[in-house]
Amino acid sequence: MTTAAPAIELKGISKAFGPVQANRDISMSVARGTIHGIVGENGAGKSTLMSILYGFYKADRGEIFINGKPTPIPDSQAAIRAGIGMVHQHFKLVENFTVVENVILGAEDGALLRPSIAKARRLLTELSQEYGLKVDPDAVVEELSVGHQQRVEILKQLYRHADILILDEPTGVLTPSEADQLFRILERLKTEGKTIILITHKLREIMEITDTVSVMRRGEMTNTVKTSQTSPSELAEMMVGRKVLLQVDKTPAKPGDVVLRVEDLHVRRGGVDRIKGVSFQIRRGEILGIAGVAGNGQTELLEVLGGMIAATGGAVTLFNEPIDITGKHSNAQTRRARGIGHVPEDRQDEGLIMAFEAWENVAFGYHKDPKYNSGPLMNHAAIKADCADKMDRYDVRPPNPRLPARNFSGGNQQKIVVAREMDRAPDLLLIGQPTRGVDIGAIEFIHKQIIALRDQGKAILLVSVELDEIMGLSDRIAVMFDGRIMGERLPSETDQNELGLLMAGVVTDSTRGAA
Amino acid sequence: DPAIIFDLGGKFDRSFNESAFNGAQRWAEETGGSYREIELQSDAQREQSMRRLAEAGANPVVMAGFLQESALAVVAPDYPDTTFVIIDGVVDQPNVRSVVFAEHEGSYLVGMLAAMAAESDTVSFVGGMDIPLISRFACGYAQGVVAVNPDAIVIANMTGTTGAAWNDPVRGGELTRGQIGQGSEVVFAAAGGTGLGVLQAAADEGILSIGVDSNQNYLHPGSVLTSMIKRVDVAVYDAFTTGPEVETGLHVFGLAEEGVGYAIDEFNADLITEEMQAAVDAAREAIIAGEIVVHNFTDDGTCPVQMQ
Amino acid sequence: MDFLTILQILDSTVRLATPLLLACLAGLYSERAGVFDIGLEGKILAAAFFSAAVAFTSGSVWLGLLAGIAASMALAALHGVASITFRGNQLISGVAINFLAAGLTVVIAQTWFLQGGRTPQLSGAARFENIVLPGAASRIRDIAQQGPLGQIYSELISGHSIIVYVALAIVPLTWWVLYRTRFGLRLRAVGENPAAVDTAGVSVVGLRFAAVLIAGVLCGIAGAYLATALNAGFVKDMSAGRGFIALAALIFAKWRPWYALSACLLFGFFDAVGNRYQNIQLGEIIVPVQFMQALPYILVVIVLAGLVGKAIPPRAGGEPYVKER
Amino acid sequence: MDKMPKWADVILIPVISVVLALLVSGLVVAIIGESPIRAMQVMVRGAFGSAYGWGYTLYYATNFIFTGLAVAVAFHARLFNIGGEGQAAIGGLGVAIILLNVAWPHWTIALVAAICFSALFGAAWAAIPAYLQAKRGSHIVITTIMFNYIASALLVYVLVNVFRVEGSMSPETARFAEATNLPTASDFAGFLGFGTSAPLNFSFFIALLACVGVWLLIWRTRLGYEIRSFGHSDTAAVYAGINPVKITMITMLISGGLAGMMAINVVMGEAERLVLDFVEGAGFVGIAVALMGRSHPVGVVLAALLFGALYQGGAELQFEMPAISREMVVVIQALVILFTGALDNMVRMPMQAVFLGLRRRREAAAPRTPAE
Ligand SMILES: Nc1ncnc2c1ncn2[C@@H]1O[C@H](COP(=O)(O)OP(=O)(O)OP(=O)(O)O)[C@@H](O)[C@H]1O
Ligand SMILES: Nc1ncnc2c1ncn2[C@@H]1O[C@H](COP(=O)(O)OP(=O)(O)OP(=O)(O)O)[C@@H](O)[C@H]1O
Ligand SMILES: [Mg+2]
Ligand SMILES: [Mg+2]
Repeated sequence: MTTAAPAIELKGISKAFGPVQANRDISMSVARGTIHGIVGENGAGKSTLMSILYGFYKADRGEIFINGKPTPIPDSQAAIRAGIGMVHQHFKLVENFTVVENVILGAEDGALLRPSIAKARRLLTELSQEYGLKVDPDAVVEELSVGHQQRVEILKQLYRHADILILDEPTGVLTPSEADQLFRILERLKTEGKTIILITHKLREIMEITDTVSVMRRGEMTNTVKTSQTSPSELAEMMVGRKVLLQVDKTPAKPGDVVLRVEDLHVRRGGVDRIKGVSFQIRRGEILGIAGVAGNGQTELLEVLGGMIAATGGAVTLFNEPIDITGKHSNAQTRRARGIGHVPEDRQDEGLIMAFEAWENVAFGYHKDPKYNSGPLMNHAAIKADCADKMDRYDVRPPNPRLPARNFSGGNQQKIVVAREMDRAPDLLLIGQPTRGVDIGAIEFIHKQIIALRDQGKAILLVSVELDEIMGLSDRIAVMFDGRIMGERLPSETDQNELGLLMAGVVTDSTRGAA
Repeated sequence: DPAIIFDLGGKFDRSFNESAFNGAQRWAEETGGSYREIELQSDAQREQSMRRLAEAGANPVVMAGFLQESALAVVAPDYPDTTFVIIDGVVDQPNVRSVVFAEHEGSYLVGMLAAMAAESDTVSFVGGMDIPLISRFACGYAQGVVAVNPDAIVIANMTGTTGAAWNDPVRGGELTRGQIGQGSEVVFAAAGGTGLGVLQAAADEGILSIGVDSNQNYLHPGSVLTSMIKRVDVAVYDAFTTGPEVETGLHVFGLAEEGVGYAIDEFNADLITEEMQAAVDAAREAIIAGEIVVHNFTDDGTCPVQMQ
Repeated sequence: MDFLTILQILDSTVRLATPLLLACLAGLYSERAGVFDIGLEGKILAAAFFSAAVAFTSGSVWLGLLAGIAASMALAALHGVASITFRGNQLISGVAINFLAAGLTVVIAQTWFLQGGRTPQLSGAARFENIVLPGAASRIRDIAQQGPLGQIYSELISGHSIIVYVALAIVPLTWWVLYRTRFGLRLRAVGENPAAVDTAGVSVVGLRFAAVLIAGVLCGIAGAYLATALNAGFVKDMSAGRGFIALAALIFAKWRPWYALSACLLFGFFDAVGNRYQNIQLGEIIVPVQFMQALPYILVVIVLAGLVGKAIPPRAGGEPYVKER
Repeated sequence: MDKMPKWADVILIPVISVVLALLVSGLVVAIIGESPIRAMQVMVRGAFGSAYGWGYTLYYATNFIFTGLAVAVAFHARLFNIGGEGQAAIGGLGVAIILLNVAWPHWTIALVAAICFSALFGAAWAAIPAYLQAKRGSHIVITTIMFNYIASALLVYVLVNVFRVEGSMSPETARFAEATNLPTASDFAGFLGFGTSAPLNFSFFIALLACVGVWLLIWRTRLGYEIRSFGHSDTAAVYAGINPVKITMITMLISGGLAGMMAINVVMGEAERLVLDFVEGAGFVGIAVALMGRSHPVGVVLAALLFGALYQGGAELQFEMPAISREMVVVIQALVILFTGALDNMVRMPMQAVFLGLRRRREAAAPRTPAE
């Protein structure tokens, strides 16, 4: 019996970035007309593998077969010729171009634009009717929502007649309903005979849509199974190599006095109103979780409370003492002096100076603290000693204060930030995306630290796009959408569906009640 | 060996520095000797250049250009055994020979030629750096013009206020075009390398021009009326020939000493009629005899003739 | 000020704006592709020297022009290698190129011509002649006799070198290339988001090199114009900051071709006025010539300060493209 | 993990780059038909072969230390100050103003005043570009270049219209009073053979002091910490409560001040009057010096010495080998900037490969770590 050749077959792919072996001897095959999932921890090498398939990186070793034929893919052009299309984790769109311009870029017919544009416009109309991918061809991309931008990416691939579609973490930025729409489109493409590779961290999605799934670990492909024959817990175990308990262990909160009170907060940035009248309060010994799709004002909320940007209106008090949110007389340093700790959403761009050594980073933001200084000069010995101590207690590996921050892995970088901000036991801790890009072991550790701080009677404002994390850690949940709080819920009295609707800005009968 | 320092503009400026260079070359060719030279690139190099030549044992050291004055005033006392010669400038030191020219006298003569060659009443002047020395040229020129044609209008423009003004032909050309727009029919350029632009513009626009320092008649035959020659070459040649014993102190070269004059050769012979030449030669004799006194601008900073 | 004087100044404006315009368009191609180019100045200078040197030696200004373009393109290629291939800092590479040109031109000129770092004067076929359009007068004295329209035609429109007309023609050409061709689309895209171009299967390196080399060609023409049309030979540092003024004009023009034309004409105008007048008397106040000469630079600062509206540069400008993780 | 040890990054790569730059310079000399060996000899002998040579070499080095530090300090905040030229020129104006208008009893007091004024004027000239960068995001590279041109026009104006001595035709100020003249090398180091002609003067020590000051500032003070933080990441700086506007301003003021102090050496120490163009490109050399010295004061001193020698050697070169123009120095300077600043990856990439190879070999030799 002859079986059709697999759409994609990889044999012995290896790839190193300097000292990091990102892919090691990987073999994999995907049958035509199926959806194949790839899961694995951060840094396991998933994106690298797909980038090799798409000709973005060149493999050190290994072969690629497309439809049974050996197909070297030295560059993206070759991948496109082989019928491969890729939707990247970070969209590759020219933001101030129109949709049409983005779609034809690189796939124009002929040296003049006019005919290409006319043709593309026609095809776009057809495609959008066929697949339900509605987008205005003349809209400027930066004015579209992320969901629509992703559609443009998919349209781009369809325009190029891609038979094989690779999607790298496509749902990370989508609302649950947008994700649902995406999956319907993918199902549709599958019935057309297209082959799809889907990378995601959300095991639920794997179970929902894929036919087969591969697990990657530390650059190797450890397992490939039929989705119908596995379960989320089994996948998680394959990913990490041990049984994982994804539940957070915590006792019920015992809220005390009000620590932080925010009233009618407004923030404007880049000419756009980012926060449009937000009010809430947090008590001692309480974690308030802010859920929401990225870009709905959570970032600004953390930054304005942390003193990084100024508010345009409203009032904030800490222990009933007003905070100068106009930014005229205060900045992040004065906030810290008031007892506000801040673990930023982006540790690499904000929380750390990647070129600084660990000890210098331990003083970052606290560098004017008298204990780090003697007279006009900084006391390097004292800072190093403090750093060594923190590294020890927060299990930072390797515990070497002289190592530059960029040489620590993501999880350990995060631990340095957490140690710096939490070790002073701030009255209020602002913490954004505490476990983004962090592996499961470090997640457990950081979650434990957060609970411990709460149990010391401190107030915590947690912002995360991961609903699981919000549900697991928070004592109360507020959902932000378009600069407003859509509603507050107790974790015990809500579910992901309801939160998902709120995150999408939908206020239904069931959600309206409590809002 | 003797040595020479050329000023900004360089030894091939077809004008002042080139004249000095020609003097040095003539000496070298006639005697078979060799000399050292430095072309300045900026105002700040003067002192080091002088010191370097003196340290290397060059003697005499000739400096072309008044801009060297203040540096030489400092350097000369440090090298009492070296003789320095400065052209166009005066430095009061025992080991310095200062050579200056009576440019107003030569300019007077070419001014007369300009007035006679012009059909209308307007002639003009483009100076290099705006300094009293150049005003001396302008004022002498204007006096000569007015001596021929009392109704004449003399337009005068200066190119700039720094050494760079000696080397800005584009600006020279623009100023000339402007003057032509105002009716000028003869333009006298006393502007070093800048003058090349003036002469070019005059040739392009079909008016007459007057060169300066060296004989520039050959640059645009038929367009350059004459050149106000200043025998910088002779000053350099004399210094080189006499050597370190050359007499120090102030030396003035005027018409009488043949230090200044005007040039007639095959390139401009057609432009200058016999009557013109006769008139100018008469004036020359009169000046040497003291019958005509050409006012020297630098004596009192004023000029008897009003220029525009 | 009479009408003819105004025309003369405008005429001079056109002549002085031409090298700025060419350099500005050069910068436009380069920066639209995401490569900052503060080495315009150096490329102009190198082109000026080599065009003058070759025009003098060969007696043909056209050979000179080719040599100038070649020299400028060589420096452009160096900029490309440093900032595209080796992902070096584009600003530093530009600074180095400016110095390299400033030094090399004088060193080579000194070796070839022994005239203190200059080329000999050019004349005849070694220079670009001014083109007199049909029916136009060429001399100011003849022009002065004409009526106003004749004066405009003869003085302002006629009587420039071929490069002036070419430069003016490149403005609409650039607009067309940028907005109407595939190359233009890709060029603009690579300056905004090179990753998008890369994943679309188009070579970022290739596009950027193309842009940088086009800039080289245009700077080459600018330099040749300076040395063989505006002047008659090369002198040290003759570019005199035009490359920087062109950059400022580019910002002023918000990286658009037609705006670039107006910006360059404006700067050319200041240059022309500064050339024509010493101290300018405005009522009681005497504006010193140094102020007039510094005016273009002061204007640049004012432009940069955003007093004439915020200019948003191409987003990927100045950053070497590294495939991200 | 780092691909290369730190010493390789801060010492090996610059040294290789400079060697490459010198090789290419030699090539240029060879191409124009002169002997690079002889040129090298002339330059080395001219720069170091006599007390006279040393006097000039160290004098130029003094200038380059000031301007190099100026660029280096700005680099730490990732600001590219190309305005050293103008800042130094205006610094000279400050020196001239204070020395001409006050009857100073002794050079020591005059020196303190001159330092203050040169730094103040230089800083003031950096202030506007700094403000525009901080507040309006106007590219400091272009604004500082513009300010160089404006400074030179301003200097011409004041020298021609304000300071020119009555009756003199040169655009320069009167000489400063005898009492303000700084001790020269022949005064404090005559025993080493320095003659009265050597322009090396007391400012050299001020330059060395400035190095120590900059080192303390950048690596030991809170301000330096903030400057470096801001230089590495402006978003992180905001997170740490560091005010970008303030840091940009302060850094540029310090940078401009250091550039301005160059005038002490030239205007007060050497010319003893203010002349046109006295900066002579030192502001630009500062860029090469800072790049080569990796923005560290020790590196700056070494690089300044190299460039001082190049300048003095270059002057000799023009003298001894007239076919080679003095501008050869500019060519070498350009190549140093090119190789150390823009093409450093060309050197770094192969070096990284070498070090990676070495490490692989070492790891292969070491016993495998036990399985997890
Ligand atoms: N361009 C690069 N340069 C250096 N190292 C890289 C590069 N890209 C990836 N790596 C390294 O290769 C390894 C694999 O990275 P990759 O991005 O493929 O992981 P991933 O599985 O996609 O992770 P994530 O879930 O975070 O997307 C990581 O250790 C990463 O640090
Ligand atoms: N830009 C970089 N330069 C050098 N090394 C890097 C770089 N990025 C990552 N690494 C190295 O790659 C390795 C993996 O990095 P990554 O951040 O992907 O780790 P991770 O797998 O997420 O680790 P952890 O699970 O501990 O968080 C680390 O050892 C780190 O030292
Ligand atoms: Mg990935
Ligand atoms: Mg005309």
